[in-house]
Parts: sequence; structure tokens; C-alpha cells
Amino acid sequence: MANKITVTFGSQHIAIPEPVSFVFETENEIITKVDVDVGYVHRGIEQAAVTKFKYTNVHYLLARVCGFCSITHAGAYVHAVEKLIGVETTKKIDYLRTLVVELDRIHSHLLANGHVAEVCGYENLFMQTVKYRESCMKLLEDITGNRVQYDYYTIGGVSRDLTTEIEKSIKNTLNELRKNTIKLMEFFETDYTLGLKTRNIGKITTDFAKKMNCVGPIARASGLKTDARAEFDFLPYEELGYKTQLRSEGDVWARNMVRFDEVLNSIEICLNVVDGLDEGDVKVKVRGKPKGETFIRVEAPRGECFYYLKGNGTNIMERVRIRVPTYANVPVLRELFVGSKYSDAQAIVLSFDPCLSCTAR
Amino acid sequence: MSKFRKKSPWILHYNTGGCNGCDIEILAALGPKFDIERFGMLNRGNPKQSDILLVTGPVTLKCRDVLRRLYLEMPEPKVVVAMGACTFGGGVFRDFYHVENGVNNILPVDVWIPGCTPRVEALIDGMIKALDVWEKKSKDKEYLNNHSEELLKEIGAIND
Amino acid sequence: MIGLLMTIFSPIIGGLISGVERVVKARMQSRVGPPILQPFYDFFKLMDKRPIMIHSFHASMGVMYFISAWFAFAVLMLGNDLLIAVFFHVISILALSMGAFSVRSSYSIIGAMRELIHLASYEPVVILCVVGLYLSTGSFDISVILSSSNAPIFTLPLLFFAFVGAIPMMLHKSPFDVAEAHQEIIGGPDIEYSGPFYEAVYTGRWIENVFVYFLVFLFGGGNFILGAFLVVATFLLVTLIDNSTARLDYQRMLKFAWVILIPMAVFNIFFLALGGN
Amino acid sequence: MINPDLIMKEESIDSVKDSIRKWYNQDKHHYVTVNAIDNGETLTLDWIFSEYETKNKIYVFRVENVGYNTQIPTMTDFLSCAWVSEWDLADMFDLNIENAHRGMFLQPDAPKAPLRKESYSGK
Amino acid sequence: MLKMFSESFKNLFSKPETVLYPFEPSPEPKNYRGVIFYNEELCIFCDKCEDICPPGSILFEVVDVESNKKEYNYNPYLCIYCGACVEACPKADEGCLTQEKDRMPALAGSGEQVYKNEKLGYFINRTKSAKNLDFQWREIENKTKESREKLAQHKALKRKQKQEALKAKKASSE
Amino acid sequence: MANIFIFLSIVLPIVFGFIIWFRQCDKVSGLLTYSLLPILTFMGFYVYSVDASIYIHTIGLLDFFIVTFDFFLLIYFAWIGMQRKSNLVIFLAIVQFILLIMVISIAPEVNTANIYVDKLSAMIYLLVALVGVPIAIYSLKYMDYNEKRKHTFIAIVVGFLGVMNFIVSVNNIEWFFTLFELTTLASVVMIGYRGDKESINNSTLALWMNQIGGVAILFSLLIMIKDFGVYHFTDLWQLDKTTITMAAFGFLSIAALVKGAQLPFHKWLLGAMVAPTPVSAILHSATMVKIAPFLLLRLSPVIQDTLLSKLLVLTTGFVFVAAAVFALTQNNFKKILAYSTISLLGLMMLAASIGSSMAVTISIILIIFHGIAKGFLFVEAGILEKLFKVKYIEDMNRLLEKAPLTLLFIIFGFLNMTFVPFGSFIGKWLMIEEASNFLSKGSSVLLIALVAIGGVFLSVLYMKVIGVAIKHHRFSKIKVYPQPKNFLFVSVWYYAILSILTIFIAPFIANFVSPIAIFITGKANGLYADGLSLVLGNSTLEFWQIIGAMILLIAIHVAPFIFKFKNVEQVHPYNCGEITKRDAQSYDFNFINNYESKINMIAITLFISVLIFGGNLL
Ligand code: SF4
Ligand code: SF4
Ligand code: SF4
Ligand code: SF4
Ligand code: SF4
Ligand code: SF4
Ligand code: SF4
Ligand code: SF4
Repeated sequence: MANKITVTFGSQHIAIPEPVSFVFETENEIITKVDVDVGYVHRGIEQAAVTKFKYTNVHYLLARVCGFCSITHAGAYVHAVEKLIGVETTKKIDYLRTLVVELDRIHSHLLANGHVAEVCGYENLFMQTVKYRESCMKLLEDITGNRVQYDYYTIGGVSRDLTTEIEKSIKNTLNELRKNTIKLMEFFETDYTLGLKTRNIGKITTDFAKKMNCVGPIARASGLKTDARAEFDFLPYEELGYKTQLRSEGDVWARNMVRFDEVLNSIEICLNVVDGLDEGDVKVKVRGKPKGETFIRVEAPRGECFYYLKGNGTNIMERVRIRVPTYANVPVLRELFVGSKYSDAQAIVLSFDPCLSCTAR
Repeated sequence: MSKFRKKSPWILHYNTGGCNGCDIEILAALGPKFDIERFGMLNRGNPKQSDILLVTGPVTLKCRDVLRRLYLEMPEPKVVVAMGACTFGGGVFRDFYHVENGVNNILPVDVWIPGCTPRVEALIDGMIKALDVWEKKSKDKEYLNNHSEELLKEIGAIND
Repeated sequence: MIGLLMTIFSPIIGGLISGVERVVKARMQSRVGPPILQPFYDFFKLMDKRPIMIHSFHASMGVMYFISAWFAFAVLMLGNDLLIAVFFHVISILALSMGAFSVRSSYSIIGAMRELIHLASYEPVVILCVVGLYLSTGSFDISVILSSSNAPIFTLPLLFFAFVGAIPMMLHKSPFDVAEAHQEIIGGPDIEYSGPFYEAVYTGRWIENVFVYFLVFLFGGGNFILGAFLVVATFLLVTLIDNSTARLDYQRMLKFAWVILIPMAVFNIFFLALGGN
Repeated sequence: MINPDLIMKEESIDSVKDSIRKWYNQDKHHYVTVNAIDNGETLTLDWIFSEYETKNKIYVFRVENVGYNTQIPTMTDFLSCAWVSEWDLADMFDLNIENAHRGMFLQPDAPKAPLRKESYSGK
Repeated sequence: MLKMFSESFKNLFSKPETVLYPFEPSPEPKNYRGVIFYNEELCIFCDKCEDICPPGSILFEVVDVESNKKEYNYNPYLCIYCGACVEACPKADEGCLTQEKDRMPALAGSGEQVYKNEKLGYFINRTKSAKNLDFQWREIENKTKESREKLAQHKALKRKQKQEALKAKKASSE
Repeated sequence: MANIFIFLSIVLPIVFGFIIWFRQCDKVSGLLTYSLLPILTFMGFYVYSVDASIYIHTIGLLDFFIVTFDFFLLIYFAWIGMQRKSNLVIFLAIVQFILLIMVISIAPEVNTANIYVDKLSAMIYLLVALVGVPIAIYSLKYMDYNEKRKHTFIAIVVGFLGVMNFIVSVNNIEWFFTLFELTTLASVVMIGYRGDKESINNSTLALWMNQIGGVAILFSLLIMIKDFGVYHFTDLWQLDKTTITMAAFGFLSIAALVKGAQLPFHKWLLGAMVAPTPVSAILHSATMVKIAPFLLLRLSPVIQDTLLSKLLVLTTGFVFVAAAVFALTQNNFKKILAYSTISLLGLMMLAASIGSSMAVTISIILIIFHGIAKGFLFVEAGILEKLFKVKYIEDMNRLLEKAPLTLLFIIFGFLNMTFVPFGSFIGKWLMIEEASNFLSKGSSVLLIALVAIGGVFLSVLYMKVIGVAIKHHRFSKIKVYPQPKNFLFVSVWYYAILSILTIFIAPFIANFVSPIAIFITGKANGLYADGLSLVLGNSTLEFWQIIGAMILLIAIHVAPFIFKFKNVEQVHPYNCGEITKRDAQSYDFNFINNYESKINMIAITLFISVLIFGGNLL
């Protein structure tokens, strides 16, 4: 039959600013075969972390594994190193860390959802989402000094304290943002055309999610209850009002909605943080060198981020292994394409909110 | 005529393996708060119709040839803007084994935007600088002609 | 005379329309947006770019698209039969899609194919529209339509809405910017054009703007103020719709045109024709 | 603070696949990844799992002293998502993993097996 | 769809959100992590900043092995503005190394003058043209490495001399 | 003089055919076929220019001879049926046999001439000469490429042209039946020409489907003779239209629909593909299927404004759309052409069954232009098949590099089928204008919708096919390869006719076609030529528009040869910066096939309703 068209989607493509390449074979725009190449961003970070960097500055490198969850990568590393050295952090430090992690989640989720809208051809919704997201970016910049690369975690603390002025603006902004998020949610929920592009598209059933070991919002949108924030103690989430958000539809739309649910929950957490903040120092003294092995899971915006660290008592780590959420979600992504339309492929990809810079490291 | 030129720069964005931080900011720049369409900038995503190649990232080995191909597909006069520390000698990724240490090793860069992540304002400043460079280039009309066969062979220009 | 002037200046009018549209669109997205003259800046820039192409045939088709779009508009303005002008419009689509097909780039090919599907979706509606105008004013002749005392919009409300529904398909606007689909196929048929050749395609699109909005204007009949109002209202409506919908796929577009727009148009004509007797 | 209930099971390279297959329960266990640690001459391989809705549980199936050329079994027949991590390791350590494709991450002109100690410690 | 319809309509008549930068200021916040300023007078040349800097954008070149005189080279284009150096600097509180909230301006790569400021260290202030600034930095890196080796050799030599002198002393005293 | 020319037009090709068959020699075949071209053209033109209907009374012996021949034909059909073990064919042959006996037994002696030639017939003579003969010329070379029994084939083709001329000249419907059966025979022989299993099967299919047409004619004859006592076309026109019953015409229309391969009887025409390409050309273009609109044109004065005509409009309009849609799913080039023939036949018959003076004009315009363009296209399809081994759409990928000249001709043929200012477009345009005048008759609105929709689908179809072929490598040199002279002659011949006719389309239509319609309907249609512009009431297709469109379209399709941008650098197509290997083919819209059964159901329903409601059988 004369109906095969091979469509390359990436590595340079407007819908996915990151270099990743899918090669679709389509028939009448229905995808029949997929090839995925996720290795474009491989830079050699795992090697560099154990050769070029001392344990004291590896987290600056790891933050640049991915800009979306720069804070999570740095955080995972810092938590692990603190454990290997045996540092106990104070409640205030934990709270501040939680604050930035959750703010990061908010901006990342909003951007992800906006981006899905954009690739569905809904430019205005993207614009509105980005518009509201800017307030969160402003907060992050005020708190950490940069909009994307926060470098907020330091070993044994955080880099700077909140001023009362910022505290106040956090409260105001977040309350405003909550209202706006609910408004955005309504757009996503009620929009008919967007529904056509997102509902029942790229559907993952709970069983399939389990089979493919999905993580993050992708798993939670399919009704698979997994969240490192609940399954691993790295920050005091329980006392801050964390709740796991679940949806059962498993399609693009559900993934968006789970993200919105989580944004609302994160706003709650952040407000609780500000309310429950103690006085005190933002750093504790660190003595010693990392020694031994540790496994750590933290929840990045895109899902569970896993670190394995091995130290040998010197300045340089022995092994740093990073397993990131997109890395865990790529297999299921590949399965989803076959049989769907090419015009839905962009929405499917971006509903995973893929971040290949960490997949390839 | 080239008076008008300065007002319509179309952008081709390629991430050569950075951390996405810069790319997030490019997206933010498209958004309502910064709205770079004010300057007539559009994110075309298509080398054939772009004037400014906005590169982020330290250029990983795998992206290297893609970057070259995209550059060659762009019609002159064209400007290369490198955004972020990565593009300047690799940033944090300097001297990693799978990294080309910055864009300048692959293409001639016209404007560097420092920062990691640069602010969106920095991006806008850089773009405005790029416009000057662009104007100058289009006056000079120094086109790079006839890409050598060797280069084309090396990057594997598509055979159809 | 006016027809001649309109024809000559149609690219400029079209450019202005697309400039205003970009500003309005930006405002709807709470942005400032580009200057109104932005399309002309783009124009001059493209003119000054160094030309590159895939092959001569492809490049020449871009130019042919522009010429035939312009010619179609000339036929609309200078000829006296609306129906013929509508058929002339197809030639420009032919040039565009042939050019897009002639390169071995999957985006371009998909775009061309979708362009054809666009044609299959809106063309029947446009023809029915012309027939409706005939029914309402008794002539296919533009000058007669423009001097008719009763405005066709009042007798053809459904048809008018069907036409408005087809405008996004003709002008590649959301929800039916299927052939352009920036995030999927990056402009579809336009993708391989660059420099002056892209400029031809770009300007061709402006002329289509004028073409379409002129058809809208005809619904005002002899009442030019009403016509102008209709144009502005339609323009706003189309831009609003553009800004509040996601892109649908080509099957949905076909279905929409066939299940809703065409029956709507047919129904209106039926109703009017039977009632008229 | 962080104190995972680490459950480490020592296995041999021949038995590891069977024991994981026997133990693995899709509804309960979450496959995290497979990890390799270079000890100079040999490798340690970890297959790492966690458990849904349980706090701080991490299961590790560890195989010590794996040679660089040992054939390593693939888990993709019952863990269909494991291919990424296996291809990754195959690239990074130049390992002999069943059915793994090479070259997803590394370009042909990049150093081979960048994560082996010998490749970066200059030996 | 309808919701967005009315929202778009509302937006059309309300003020856009856009900050008209550069025609309108959009200042960095107080906390912003901008460019690193250095004050040679306060520096004790402990090299802590050089040690911790992740991309290696601070380099101390030893210009005189005798007196162990070092020159501070800083590359703001390579810098990732993490602030680690300031945190590591024992003299930061006095203002030896500070992170300002200003941004480094963009650099047009050909022919243009590089933005200069005394506090940016020797590298930036000595560069003549912006062309291939990254290659110029590579030279500094190599030079620094060489100078370090020289210093090490010199130190080793000194130590040897000292030891020899000591030995000679011992021998002579014996 | 005219009488002799009519006689010669019918007999000469048949005689030539026999000579060719006997001699089996290249020179003779060549000479005879080439000489037919000027001879037939001249005679056709002469007959056309006679400004009156020509009635020719024949001797009774001929009548007897034809009837006898008829019985032998039916026996032969039965024999074929027995040989091919097709009970259907045998059954239909027997039914026809019995019906024919009944018809003859009750047929009254009528004193009307059996041969009646008017401008319409003459027009078809011309078409046969200008389009049919070149196909014979083309087969001279075509059959050299691994085909058997070349001269026999040419003989059949040439002889068939005579039969074709004959069928459009008869007045007696009984004779018409015989000739109808004869064309059926011709199609069976030609379709089954290659003699392999598929050919045989398809020819059997063609046989029984066409026999149904035959049965319908016989039924109609029976009813006609019983009701009105006449069985000549010219006599039918004299009947009082207010009182007559429609049953006979209903059956005749069915015969026309079957012969015109309308859905659901379209399979036989598709089956014709298995034969050598000239067969398809001859079936599709000037001849054979054109009998269908011809028959309806003969009936149109009677059925105008009846329910039958409206139902026919609906049926054929539906086929116009449905066949165009089906064509989108096909991947065999000849099948695509076949579907487009079916579709356009629908349009012609639609126009014919409306029956107003304008509609008849439209129908004739379509017959002429479709004939030439389709002949052209099939000739090119044959060239593709033989010279370039291209049969399927996927083989056509990057055809421009292999066969630029042939592709150019194909594109021109396609453009002719749907674009301004070519004949088929003018047909469509006039149709809509005409129908707009009758909007108060609800069916006109549907008609316009159907015409608009079908036309768009055909455009999409042609552009899609062109699109596949037009692709080429950016460095491919487009060079014309030499072709056999015969092929080139035929291609250029068609190209020239089409171009000339198109440029002078206004006078052509106003002064050549429109008189035919006026002749048939006796009414003026308001079309006239103002210089080279075509005027219809208020609307004008101005000459500058015609020539402008002509220049544009010619520029578009010969662009690969004429436009060479020398100083422009070439780059490769955008592929996301990657260099993956790619397939770049086309869509086949196979989801349409899901609706196939539904569409067929509608077609059958319409078919039956034509018979039952249109023919007033209830
Ligand atoms: S997904 Fe990442 S790379 Fe893609 S646009 Fe969003 S931020 Fe940029
Ligand atoms: S995939 Fe997730 S964890 Fe990894 S870098 Fe991207 S955002 Fe961060
Ligand atoms: S915003 Fe829209 S028009 Fe602009 S580049 Fe993106 S998709 Fe294209
Ligand atoms: S410069 Fe910094 S923020 Fe930008 S891509 Fe590179 S590492 Fe990320
Ligand atoms: S301040 Fe401390 S670290 Fe620095 S040189 Fe003096 S003793 Fe060493
Ligand atoms: S801010 Fe970071 S990158 Fe910059 S000089 Fe200091 S340590 Fe180095
Ligand atoms: S850390 Fe501070 S005192 Fe030490 S060398 Fe650096 S700038 Fe000087
Ligand atoms: S086949 Fe050739 S040689 Fe024989 S008779 Fe015919 S023309 Fe003469």
C-alpha cells in the first residue's frame, strides 16, 4: 500500500525543545511503528560526579542535570550525603527546603500543563497558564536568587533565609495563585475542544502502569498510588498537609488534572511551611567525609527520582547513580504511540512532561 | 530596506544538551509577561525561515551534527545566539567526555548571554544585541558559500 | 475602478488585516503583541534574505501560489461572476500543494495532504454560500449583489454562520489549523520555503485573508455599513474562536464541515427557496 | 532522618533472574532500576525495587564480583520496562547484557565504557 | 471553550500583563545571584573559591613563583552564579568576594569591547576583543596549570634546597 | 452525400477491421488506422454541418438480418455462459431470448426510419474519430510490448469504432438493443482478451451486468410497444407528455445506468483493467460508456421534469460523489481513473436527465472533454505500464525523475478533469448556475451540493495522485527520455486538442455544442460567445480569465522544465536535523472503506427507487 509516511519527531522540533528523537511510521496519520532515541543529552554527569567534582560541590552539577527539578536533584544528593556524613538538619531547614521544592513543583506542573495546551494548538491557554505561573517564578527568584537554578540546598542547610517581606508575599501570591489555578483547572476541565484532544488519548490503565512501573503524575493519573513523598521520609511532608492525588482515567487529560491537583496541594503545603516556620539558623555545621552506601528516593515534579551514593571517606564520591522519573516513564511512552494519531503524539509526549536531560544525564 | 530587518527576527531554538533551564526561560519569554513577539520575534521552529539560531546547552557529541545541519539549512544573514553558561565552553559541563565544550567549537557564535540560568531580561538584552549584529551582517552580505563537500559528508547531509 | 484598486492593493490590505489580527490575538492572550505593521517588516526582511531552495520546481510553486491567489482575487474583483472566482481559488491550492508534495519531507507532504482535506471541507460550503447569495440577490454578479437593496445576511443567517464556521478552515485558524499545525508539522506546506520564496507564500496568505473577508462583506449586500460591521464582527469572532479552541484533527474537521456546516447551508437555502415561492 | 528499611539479598549471577522472577509481584513491588558499581576489576550489580504504599522500603538484589565479560541476564521478559536501564548500563560499562542495544547514549567517537574505573582513573 | 471565549474577550479590553522591558525597568530582586565581585586587597589567596567553583570559572594564576603572587581570573560567562565561592570564602563577610545582584551584559562575539569592571578580576579586564573569548579562557586555564606546576616545582626545589641546606648545616655542625 | 458518409462512418471501420484481421501485417494496420483519422473526422464534421435531422430508411432485409444476428448473439452468450459455467449468464441469455421473441411477436409494423442521425450523433462520430482512432493508433505500438495477437486486437478496436458509430445512429430501439448487446460482446471479448483467469472472470462479470441492461431494454420495449405502440426514439418524442406512463423509460434508464457503470454496477468497468490498456481507454473515453449518457440524452425530451428525471438526478449525483470518494482509497492508477470515470459519468447522466437545454449542453460538454481527457490519461497509463513498469501509486513515487514527459501529460489530463478553465470545469460551473435558477425545486439544492462536493473530491483525488508523482530529489536532473513515435504522436495529439479547445472554449461551446442541445430540446439556452468570452445571462467567463488560468496552469505543470533558478543554493529538506531514512508516500484514506457497504446500500436503494417510483411501477 502506498500509504507509509515516516515522520521524524525531533531531535529539533518545535513541540519538544529538548533534543529527543522519535521516528514514527504512519499510515493515514496513524502511527504504526515507533523508534525512540533518548540519548541526545548524554553529557557524562555520572562520571564527572566521581572524578571532576568534590563531594562539596557535586550538587551544583547535579542541579544542572535538569532545570525543571534542579532542586530535587540537588536535594536528593544533599540528603544522601548528609546521611552518609551523619548530619542532622533542623526543622527550619527542612521546612525551607520543602518550600522551595514545592514551589518548584508548582511552576513545573503549570508549565507542563501549559505546554500540553500549546501542543494541542491551544496557544491562549498556554499563555494564560504561563501568565499565572510567572507569580510563582517571581517568588522563587525572590527566595533563592534565580528563577530556575536555585542552588538553594547546601550540605547542611540552605543558602539563604526568608525575610519577613518575602514571607508575606509568599502568602499573598500563593493565595492568588490558588484562585488562578482553580480557574485554569476549569478551563482544562470544561473545554470541549481540548477535551477532544486530551480525553481518552494515550490511555494507561492501572494494570499497565503497574506493569511498566510508571512513576509520578503519570502513574497517579492511572490510579497507581505511588509517590516518594509518601513512601520515603526525606522531608516532613506528613505534618505539612501532604495528600496523594489520584485520578483513574489514565489519559492525557487525567495527567493534566493530577498535576493541577498537586499544584493545589503544594500551595497548601507551602502555606503551612510559612505558617510553621521557626526562628533559627539555616545552616548546621558539617564535619566529616561521606562514607558508605545509601539509597534515596525523592519526588521530583515528574515523579520519583532515585539516587544511589557510595562514598569512601575521601573528598570524591565513589559512585553516584541517578535514576530519574522520565527514565522510568520512557518505556510506557513508547508503547502508547502505536495506534494513536500523529496529531495526538505531541500531546502524549508532553503529557509525560518528559525531561530527557536527566534521562541521558 | 534593512531598516525593517531589525524588526522581524524569527528564532530557531535548539537545545544541545543543556539542563532545560534556559529552555524554560525561552518559553517564559514567549509568555505574556515578557512577550518577545513585541519585537516581532517568533519561534518558528524551522531553520528555513529563521534568522536567529538560539542555542542552549554545551553541545553534546550527539547533538553536534544536528546543530551543524540546522545551521547550514538556515539562509543568510543569520545570527547565532548562545544562551547560558553551558554554551560558553561548556559551563558546568566543561571538559566532560561527551561534550564539545560550547557552541563556539562548532559554529561561530555572535552573541553570548551569560548566566545559569540567565534571566529573561538577559535573554531580551542578548536578542537586541543580536539584532545589531544581524544588521551589520546583512549590510556586509558576507555569505558563506559552497559548504565544502567534506563538511557535508561529515555531517551526513540527507540524500534526498 | 475600485475593483482594480482593490486588486492592486490587496496584498497591502491583507498584510494590514494580518497585522491587526496579530495584535488582537496578542491582546486576547494578555500580551502586548507586535506592531501593527509587523507583517510588512517580515515582508521586507524576507525579501532581503538570501534565497535558498530545495529545488527549482518547489520554489517556483511558491511563487505560483502567490500569483494564482492574486489572480483569483483579481477575478473576484474584476470579473463579474462570484462562482468562477471561487473556482479560481482552487488553482492557488493546487500550486501550493503541488509544491509541498514535490519535496521529500514528511512534514511538507502531510501538510499538503491536509491542505487538500481543508479544501474538501470548506469548498462545498463556499459554493453553497455563493449559491445562497445568488438566491438572495438574484445574481452571481458582484456589482449586482453589492447594489441589492436587501442584505443577504437577513435571509441567509444560517448560511452565514456556516461560512463563518468555514473561515477557520480557509485561513488556517484554530480549531482548524490542521494543515499548518505549527506544533505538529511546523507550518505544513510552507515549511520548506525560505527567503523570497517563503515571502511569496506568506503574501499569498494575506491575499486569502482579503478574499475571505470580501466574501463576508458581500453578505451586507448594498448596505456597506452593515457589510463593514459584518467584516469586523466576523474578524473578531474568528479571532476569538482561534483563541479559545484547541486544534482538532483532520477527521474531525471533515466531520464538522460535513455534518454541521453543509447541512446548515443546505437547510438555509432550502428554506429560503421553498419559502420564496 | 532517612533510614530506609534496606533489604539486601545476595545472589549469584545465574540465580538472580529466577529469584527476582519468583519474588516479584507486580501489584506490590516497584522496579526502580538496575545499578552497577565498579570495584576496579569486577562489578557489583544491584537490582533495586521498592514497595508501593509502604514507608522507606528498598529491596536490593545484589550480585558481587561480576566480571566485565560475564553474560548478564535481561529482566525484560517480566519487567518490560527494564530495557532503558539495561541499555544504559550496557553503554556505560560496556557490559554484555542480553538483547541490549548499544549506542543510545554514546556516540561512536566517545570513550568506551566511561564509568569503568579504568577509563577515568587513567590506568 | 466558552469560558476561554469570554476570558479572551475580557483580556482584549484589559491591560496586558507584559513588562515592557527594556523600555521599562525590570530590576533584579535584592536577593538575585548576579555577578561575583572580587577585592584583591582583602584576599588572602587561600584558593578556596577556586577549589569549589564547579565550572572552574575562578582561576588563580601564579605570576611570580618567588613571592607566590597570584592573579585572580574570573570568567563571568562561564560562571554558573551558584554562589558557592562566596560561601566558601573566609573573607566574604569583609567583602573580599561578593555576589552582586547585577547581571553581566550580553556579549557580542565579534569586534565588540567586553564590559569591564575592575572588580571582575584580571581576565576580563585584560581581554582586548570579545572574539573567541572562550578560547582565550582556555589559554588562561593552560597558563594557570603551567604556573601551578611551576610553583609546585619551585616549592619542591625550595624544599629540597632547604633540606639540603639543613643537611649541610647538620653536616657542618657535625 | 450525408447518407453516404453516415454509411461509411459505420461500415468503413468495420471493413478496415476485417482487413487488418486478415492481413495481420504491420504496414497495413498502420496505414489503415492512420488513414481512418482524417477520413472519419472529415465525415463526422460533414454530417455535423448538415443542419437537419437525417432519416434513413433501410431495407427490410437489414431488419431481418439484424434480428437474426441478435438471436445468434444471445445463443453465443448462452454458450459463453455454459463454457464458463456461469448460470447467471445462461439464465440472462435465456430470459433475453424469450423476451426478444415476445417483442418481435408483438412489434407492430412502423413506418419510421430506422436510422436517425442528428447533431448529437454526428458529435459522437467526431469524438470517435478524434479520440477513438488515436487509441487504435496507440495500440499499434502498445501491442508490441509482450502482448499476443496484436493485429486481432487492433482489428477489434477499429471494428468496434464502427459499431459505436452505428449505435448512435439507430432510431429503432430494437436495433439499439442489438447493438447494445454487440457492445457488450465487444467489451467481453476485449476484457477477456488476455485470456488468463482474471480476465475471463472479469469479462464474465461485465457480461452478466451488461445483460441486465439488455433485459431492461427488452422489458422497456415490451412495455413501450404495449403502451404506445411505437419503438423508435423519434416516435417517442412525439408522444403527449402529459399522459404517458414512465415505466418503459424507467427500464431504459436502468439500462443506461448499468452501461454507465453507476454504483452498484460499477464493478464491471473496474474489471476492465485487466485487459490491455487501450481497452480501458476505449471503454472509458470516447466510447462504450458514453452510450449511457447518450441514451439518456435521447430520452431527455420525454422524461424532462418527471419524477423519474429527479430520481435519476439524485442517483447519478450520489454516484458522482461516492465514486469520487472511493477513488481516494485506491492505489492502482488505472482503478483511480476508472472510479473517476464512473464519477464523471454520473455527472454527465445527471445533466442529461435534467434535460433542459442548458443541461443537455452541459452533458455534451462533459462527454466531449471527459472523452478526450480520459483517453489521454489512459494512453499515458499504458505508457507508464509498458515503458516505466508503473502500475500502482507507490510505483509512481518520484515519477518525475523517471518519466517527466509522461507525468506532464498526466497532470495536464488531470487538470482538464476539474480545473478552471477546462471543459469539465465549465460543465460544473454551468451546472451550478443552471441549477441555481431552479432552486425552488428542492432537488436543485441537493444537486448543487452534490456537484460541489463531488467536484471537490475529484480535485482532491487528482492533486493527491499528482502529489505522489511529483516528488523528486533535489539534485535529480529532469531529462526527457525518448519515447516511441506513436506514443508521442498520440499524446501530443490529445494535448493539442485539449489546449486548442480550451483556448477557444467560448466559441466552441457557443457555436458547436450549444446548437446540438438546441437541436435536441428545441429551446435556446442563453449561452453565447462574446469574442472569446463565454457569456451566460449576467455571468461571463471572460477571455482574460480563461487565458490567465490557462497560463497559470500550464506554468504550474511544466514548471519542472521551465523554471530553473540558477543562482539559488540548494539545501536539503528539513528533517528535524536528523538523517533517518524515510518513506514519504501518501494517504490512502482506508477508513472510507468502512462505509463501503453503507454507500452501496444507498446506491441500491436509489437504483430500485428509480425503477419503482421513477417508472411508476407501483
Ligand atoms: S518540556 Fe522542557 S525542553 Fe520542552 S519546552 Fe518545556 S521546558 Fe523546554
Ligand atoms: S526528568 Fe524530572 S527529575 Fe529528571 S531532570 Fe527532568 S524534571 Fe528533573
Ligand atoms: S506560538 Fe504558535 S505560532 Fe508561535 S511558534 Fe509556537 S506554535 Fe507557532
Ligand atoms: S546555562 Fe545553566 S541553566 Fe542554561 S542550560 Fe546550561 S546549565 Fe542549564
Ligand atoms: S583563612 Fe584559614 S583557610 Fe584561609 S589561608 Fe588562612 S588558615 Fe588557610
Ligand atoms: S558563583 Fe559559582 S560558578 Fe561562579 S565563580 Fe562562584 S562558584 Fe564559580
Ligand atoms: S576564597 Fe576569598 S579569600 Fe580565598 S582566594 Fe577566594 S576570594 Fe580570596
Ligand atoms: S509484417 Fe512487416 S514485412 Fe510482413 S507484411 Fe507486414 S509490413 Fe510487410
